[in-house]
Amino acid sequence: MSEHVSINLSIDWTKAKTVVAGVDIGAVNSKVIILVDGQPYIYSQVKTRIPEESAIRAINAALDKTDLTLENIQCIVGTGCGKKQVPFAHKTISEIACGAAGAVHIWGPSVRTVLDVGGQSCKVIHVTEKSRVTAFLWNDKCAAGIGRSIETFADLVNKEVTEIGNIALRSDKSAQLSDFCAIYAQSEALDLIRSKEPLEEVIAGYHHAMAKRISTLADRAGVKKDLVIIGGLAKNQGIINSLESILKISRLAPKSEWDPALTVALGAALFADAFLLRNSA
Amino acid sequence: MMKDSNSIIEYFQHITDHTQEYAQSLQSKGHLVAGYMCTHVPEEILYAAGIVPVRVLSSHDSQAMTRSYIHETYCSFSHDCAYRGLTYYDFFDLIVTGSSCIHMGEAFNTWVRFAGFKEKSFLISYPHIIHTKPAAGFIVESFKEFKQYLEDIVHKSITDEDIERAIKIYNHTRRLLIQLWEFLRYKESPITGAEVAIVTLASQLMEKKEFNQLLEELIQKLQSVPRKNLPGVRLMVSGGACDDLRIFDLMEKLDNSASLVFVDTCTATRYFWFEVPEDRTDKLQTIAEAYIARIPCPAKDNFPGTGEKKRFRFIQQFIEDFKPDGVVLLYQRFCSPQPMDIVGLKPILNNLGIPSLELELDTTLPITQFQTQLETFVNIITGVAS
Amino acid sequence: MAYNIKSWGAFKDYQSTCYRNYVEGYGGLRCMGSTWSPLAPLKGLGEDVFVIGGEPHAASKAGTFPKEARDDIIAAETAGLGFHSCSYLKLFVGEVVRDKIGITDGTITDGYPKPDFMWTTHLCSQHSKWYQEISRLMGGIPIYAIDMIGGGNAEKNPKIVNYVSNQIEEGIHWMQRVTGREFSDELFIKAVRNEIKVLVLWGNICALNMHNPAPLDERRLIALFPPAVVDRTTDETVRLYEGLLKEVRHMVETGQSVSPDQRHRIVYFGLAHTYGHPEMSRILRDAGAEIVASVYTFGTAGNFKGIVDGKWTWEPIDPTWVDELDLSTRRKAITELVKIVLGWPTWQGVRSWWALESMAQAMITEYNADGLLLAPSRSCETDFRNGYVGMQRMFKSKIPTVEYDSDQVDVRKMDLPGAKRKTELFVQLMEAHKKGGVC
Amino acid sequence: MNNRKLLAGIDAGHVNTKAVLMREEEILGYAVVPTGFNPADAAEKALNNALYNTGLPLSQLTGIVCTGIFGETINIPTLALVGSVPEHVADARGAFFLNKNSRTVIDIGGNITKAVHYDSNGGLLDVIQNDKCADGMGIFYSTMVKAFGVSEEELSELALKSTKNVSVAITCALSAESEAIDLLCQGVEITDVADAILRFIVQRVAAMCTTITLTQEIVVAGGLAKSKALMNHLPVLLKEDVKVLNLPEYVGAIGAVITCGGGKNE
Repeated sequence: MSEHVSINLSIDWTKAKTVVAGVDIGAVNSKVIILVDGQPYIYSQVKTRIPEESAIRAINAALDKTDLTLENIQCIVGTGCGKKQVPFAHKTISEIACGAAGAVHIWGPSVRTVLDVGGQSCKVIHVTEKSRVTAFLWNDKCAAGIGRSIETFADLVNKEVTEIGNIALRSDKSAQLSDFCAIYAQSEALDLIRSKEPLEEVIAGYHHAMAKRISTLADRAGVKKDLVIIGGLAKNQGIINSLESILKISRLAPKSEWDPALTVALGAALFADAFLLRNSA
Repeated sequence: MMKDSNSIIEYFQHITDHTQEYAQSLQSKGHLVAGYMCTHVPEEILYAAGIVPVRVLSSHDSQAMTRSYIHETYCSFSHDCAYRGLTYYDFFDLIVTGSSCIHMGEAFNTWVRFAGFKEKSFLISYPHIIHTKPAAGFIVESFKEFKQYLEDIVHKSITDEDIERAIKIYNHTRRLLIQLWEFLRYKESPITGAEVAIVTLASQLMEKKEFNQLLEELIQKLQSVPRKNLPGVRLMVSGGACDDLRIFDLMEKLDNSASLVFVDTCTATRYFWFEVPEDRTDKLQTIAEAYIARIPCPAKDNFPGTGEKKRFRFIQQFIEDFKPDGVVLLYQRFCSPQPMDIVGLKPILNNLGIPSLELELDTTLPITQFQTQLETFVNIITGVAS
Repeated sequence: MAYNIKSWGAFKDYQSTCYRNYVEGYGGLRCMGSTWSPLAPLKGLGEDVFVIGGEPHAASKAGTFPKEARDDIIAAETAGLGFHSCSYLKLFVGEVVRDKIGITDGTITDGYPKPDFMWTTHLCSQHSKWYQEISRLMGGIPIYAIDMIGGGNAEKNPKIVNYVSNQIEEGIHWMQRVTGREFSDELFIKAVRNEIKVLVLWGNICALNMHNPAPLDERRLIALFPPAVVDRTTDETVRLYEGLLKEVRHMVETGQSVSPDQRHRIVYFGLAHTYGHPEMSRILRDAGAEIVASVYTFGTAGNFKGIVDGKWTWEPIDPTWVDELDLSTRRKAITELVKIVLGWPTWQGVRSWWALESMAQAMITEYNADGLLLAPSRSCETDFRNGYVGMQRMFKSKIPTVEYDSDQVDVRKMDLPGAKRKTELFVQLMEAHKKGGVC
Repeated sequence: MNNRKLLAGIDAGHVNTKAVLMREEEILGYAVVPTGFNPADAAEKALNNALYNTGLPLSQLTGIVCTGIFGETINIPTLALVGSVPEHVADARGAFFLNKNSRTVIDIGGNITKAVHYDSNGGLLDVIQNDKCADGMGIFYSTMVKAFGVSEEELSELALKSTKNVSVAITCALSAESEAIDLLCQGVEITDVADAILRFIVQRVAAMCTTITLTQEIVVAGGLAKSKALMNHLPVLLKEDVKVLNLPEYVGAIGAVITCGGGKNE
């Protein structure tokens, strides 16, 4: 699941007016989306190691499935924390702007708040119907790495990262853990194992604590309807359920055709498309 | 005489990068050199005694080692300043502070207890709440004790003439620095904000006569340099100690364009934006009053009344004068007074229609994260979609 | 057999009554502020000045309503007060933000009653901002803050005593101005004597713990000192503490204790987290280890002889000394009051590392300690931080010394697993030490 | 020979569970498995792996001695529990057994770091354990290994090739990781970032050690002791010589058995 490629074979890029790509180098995963005449043609996701190398790996993973070459892509926009390390990008745009653009494209102009919960950072973004960013709040230092921490925690209890969010849902009760810092919570969770708390309760507690940490940030920035959640953790139902209950607001449901982790990459590709159209006009 | 303004700025930059080397060179020229922390130390008295004050600033060097001297949750600036004492700065002849916030007090204590400065340290009893009548008298008494202490060190008395001379030199520094910052009030300037920040930082590390001479020269040269447009969005910085020049540099090198036009921190304008009257007779009283009247450190800003902060009046004035489009609120991670002031400052900025961005400073800077945030902030100000 | 303190109920009632008075107001004046300030000047305005002090109120709220307390803290964080600031502060501000107040009698009232004025002090950088922020949130409440500068023997420094006295003198004028009330020296002087008396009495009660077995433990000390921090200016408080001193003296004479199993005697530095975390006290109690002396409970509302001939002593001050004090004028009363408040061990230790070390040394010797437990509160920047590091270095090789993080009010910051592990370790080390060195 | 006891020492840590097999102070075999959620299962697995590695049948085992953070939760019904040893005691005994000249052991574990000072018989004298913010140094190391897509040895090798001194934030593993990623995103060489990560860990350990009497010889235990780069930095920061123990991650397990007589007959 962590490394994959997906392609829409019904599209023929050779006849297209625009072929563009968005490359999102996140702290944990690197994602590429190629749009053909504004339609999603192919996307790929690989683990981020060294940003530059990961960018190349991600684009190659996508290109390998088609007869496209790098030269055929007319505009490439890099984004994500490693955006400056994408050697083949024509332009870089911040992950905040890309997240907003991607979210409005997927969920429509009613989106006002985009909560981007990634591997390393967590952002609350306010947008207009035209996907213009009006305000944002970046996590404070103590709230860094929530996405990665959940991955690490999954590792420690020998579970898959996709599995762990669902385990959290299985428990009605959740252990009370520090929602101040992911490492404190991790230490406390590990210690609960010693007192033989049920696995589900500890995992649920960990998810709840992390959701609480994110929600304090969201509350501080203010959450306006409609809310969407993007980034790697958007697929962790344990986090999402806790977040929705703490924030007392439901997010717009994910669209079946779009992986919310790809929203930022999509936004970058949309910028590339717009850029191309503007320049050719 | 240096060739051009750039080489003078480079020289200042060199000193900020090689503080230790510079301070040691002063010593080898025969000066007594005193390290001092925070802006509450009356440098004029030190200078009058013939001692060169050099401000203790961050090392920007990773230093988890200080965790065994200062608690985890104290700000990185205090850790960094303590680290200096524990490592390279054992050559100082003296270390001085004027009771400032608890975090910086710990940095000072670390020098005293663990870095071998027990016998060559002085803590000036400086009020925590400065805007009361009794505080003024109290400071004067503390300054007297300090003067006495210094006289014992240098084995001579410090005369009013000595102090007056020092006041004049320091006022000259202050006027020159204000003159330099004033360039940034206008759309066109011969110097950028990041460059002015370098000079300002150097002023806290250098022997003042030498500094004044160089800065005069710089200002003279700048007057004949063609003025350039300060591009893009005008940014003002307000916050706590920030001696990491990279952040100012970063602001002026964003992908979308921005210019730094003002820095309200204790390592910039709070350090010099005032004057000590030169013609009064009671010198210590005059210095004390001037130190009280200037922009207060948030840790000491406790104006009797209705919880009003005196610093905010200055900030509003600076905003009026320098017309920033946005304010970047910088503070040290774990600092307490600074972020708590921001809670009260934000509504004021909102009323003025000036957007703000908060950034947390640490020993090291996450440059890409800051850059992304700053660029987005600039876009929000200009209303650009990307 | 564990002894049950008879006066306990009266202590609890007094505390609740003080808070209820603030909530109801009863036509008097409401004052919000720091318990670290001298309180007697307030009573010069009349005995109907009802005080709510930041830390004791926040602590008791956290104890009475743990869940509410958590919500208060988060409300303050959402309002912009950083994650790193003091938990007491966040709890207190959170209540104001949520506009409700919960007090020790178990009631929560909607609508936080606005104080008529604030009378506070500069304890630390956060403490000073704390009241400024509340003043702002409540629309500009008049605030007067006293700079209790000092530390280490400050009460013997005429310059500092004079400075603080001058501020109080100014403050009295200020209070008259903002409340429109006349200041009565007679009421003030009476309150000063009460305030000093209570502080000295509490010092005497604590000092009885030098006996073996120590009559009181940390849990009881925490429960018994609130009247002295909430409002120590009344005749009622003097009566309470006189009664308690008598009772505890009797305990000593008859060899009784609230927890008689005292195989290991512990000296403790920190903000009494064991009160909020019974699991920690259980580990200690199971091993027969009791905290018999702590700077926080002793020194926040108690006075001792302090530095005598350059060395600290925890010997108590004879209570009759208070009766003989010359308080015949306002200035004399202010000066004595300032001296006693500056003489609080907590003040001295917070502002001076050498006084703190001297205090720790004396406490370990005089209370015959088997171990030194250091538990700095994570969110408190004042909490003897300057001492913890040095104390580990000083005492680790002499007696078992263990340090861990705690947080009395905000459980999210408390290092529960680490604290448990280190408490177990502490007990092991004390056992080993008793056996003559090693385990 | 058969009347000598075969004992298993099990050290159930936050992250890994270690098992050793010993007979009369002779180490016959060992194995390590992740603790996961069920320390008892992990203990059994580690024990079986150790037996398998040595080729000894379970039936010869006299019993187990447990230590470590989860030591008390371990209960293997088919086996006699010979003893349960506090982890600090086990660390001291184990380190002393492996090096008779040692007086201090620094144990860098998955979640907890500690330094233990002991006497000339391996008897516990004093302990210091990490501050809360320094929890999880071992976990952090593994996370970074995984993030870089390398092996533990390779991360150490990368760090050894570092030519430029860069630093990450030092408060905790979270900030350190966040800034390590940020450095990579600035285009800093991975070798320099790897070195910064290791220096961060060593600094945290060394800082902790300044409050305890570090008596020579000082030995290092825990899996991280195998990192050459880490062991290069540690003596520099401590200003003391340090030695890596043989089988550094098994010190606790070995110490547990030694405390219970090391499998000798009474």
